[in-house]
Amino acid sequence: MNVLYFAWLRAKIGSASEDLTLPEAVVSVGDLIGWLKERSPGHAAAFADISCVRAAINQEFVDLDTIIPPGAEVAFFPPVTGG
Amino acid sequence: MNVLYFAWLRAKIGSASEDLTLPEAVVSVGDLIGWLKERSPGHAAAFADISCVRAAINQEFVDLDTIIPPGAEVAFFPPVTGG
Amino acid sequence: MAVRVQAERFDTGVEIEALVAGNFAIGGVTSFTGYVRDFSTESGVVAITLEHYPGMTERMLETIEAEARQRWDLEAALIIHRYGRMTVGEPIVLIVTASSHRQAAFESAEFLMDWLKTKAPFWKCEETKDGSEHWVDARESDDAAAARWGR
Amino acid sequence: MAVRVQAERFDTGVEIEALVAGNFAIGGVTSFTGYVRDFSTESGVVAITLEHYPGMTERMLETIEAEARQRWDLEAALIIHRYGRMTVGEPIVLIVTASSHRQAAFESAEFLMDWLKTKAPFWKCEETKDGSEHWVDARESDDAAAARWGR
Repeated sequence: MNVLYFAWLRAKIGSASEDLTLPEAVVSVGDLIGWLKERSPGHAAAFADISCVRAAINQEFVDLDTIIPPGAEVAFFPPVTGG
Repeated sequence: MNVLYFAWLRAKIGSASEDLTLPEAVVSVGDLIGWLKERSPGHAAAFADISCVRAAINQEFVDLDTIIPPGAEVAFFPPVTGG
Repeated sequence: MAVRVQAERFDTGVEIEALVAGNFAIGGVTSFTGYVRDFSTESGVVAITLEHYPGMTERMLETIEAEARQRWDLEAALIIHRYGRMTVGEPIVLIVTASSHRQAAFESAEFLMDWLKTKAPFWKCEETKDGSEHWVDARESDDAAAARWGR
Repeated sequence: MAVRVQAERFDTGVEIEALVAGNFAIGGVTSFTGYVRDFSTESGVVAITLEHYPGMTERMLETIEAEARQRWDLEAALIIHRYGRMTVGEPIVLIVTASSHRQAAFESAEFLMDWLKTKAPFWKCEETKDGSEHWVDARESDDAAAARWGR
């Protein structure tokens, strides 16, 4: 599954995307965040304040409870700041 | 004194401006209209419906009661229709 | 002050470029260009002629431009209004307003257009396919738009 | 549909011209161009970099452009939004809306800009004179502007 990071989440994690195989226990976006936080100190820093993190699945905004469908593109980013 | 006509007032009167010497009894814009109406059938037609006529003195909108100052430029035109 | 009353066509892009050039305080520019649209199927109108009151027009446009600058924090403003005969597709009027903030640019442009449509001393004569001409009456919807600004 | 997300600069005048050309139903065209303004005296910012979500940005812009066309009777509409690094004076974003009536052109342009400022997936990073960079936080005043449209 492809996970994308934008703006300061990308900067903190040090990567714009990761191709990941999720464990079965990871079902929702919130689960995914909990699992990603364990991957590195950078991930932990990026997701430290969840109120500043927004998510999209297959390019649609979603909230933390949303179930991740198989083969989804999941993206994490800060609140948008416009042009 | 210079009197200017615009749009259909000009068309009805057949002239864009007239250099006129007013009789002493003509004091206000309303007086002037009454006097102009006597000048020709075109003038009479132009001023037939006074509710469709607007006036300016020295390029400022005025109403019928306004006293005409000496040497003024008086203009008559329909309500403006913009660009 | 940037107010022009002219018979010649203008180019919106060139005018915006010239107004903005070198002013780095500008964050947003709003333009409005009004065109002669094709009324011919509805009414047979193929051209319009705008008559104006030379001198009074420029004075009034300068006054309203100054008022817009007073109401909004503008970096630059431009009003161009044409007179004379214009055919379908030709530009008639241009408003450009520039500000550090977009809201000021939008609102002032709309304010100036509403004013131009209702208060500027222009009279419109329409010319139909068969060559006849008639003077257009003032429109109430434009007065209502202008009334929003308390004028 | 006319939506472009690009790194390259654009020319407001050229874009307006291309959008309007040949459509004689257009009575009014509103444009809004947003520029990088010079914040350097206040904050030392000399350039910004806009990051976006390729694919999602285009989809969202197409959706909002379609919504504008539904809300207002538009003859044409264009959204161009740049990404990447831009310095003071460069254009960032362009909205052009064309309608037979000026009110529709103005309102839809303002609607689209308010939306772009608050909902489009762009993230702004500011670069100061000393070479340091920081990501900009979302602004509440822009949210308030967008809320006017009930979104």
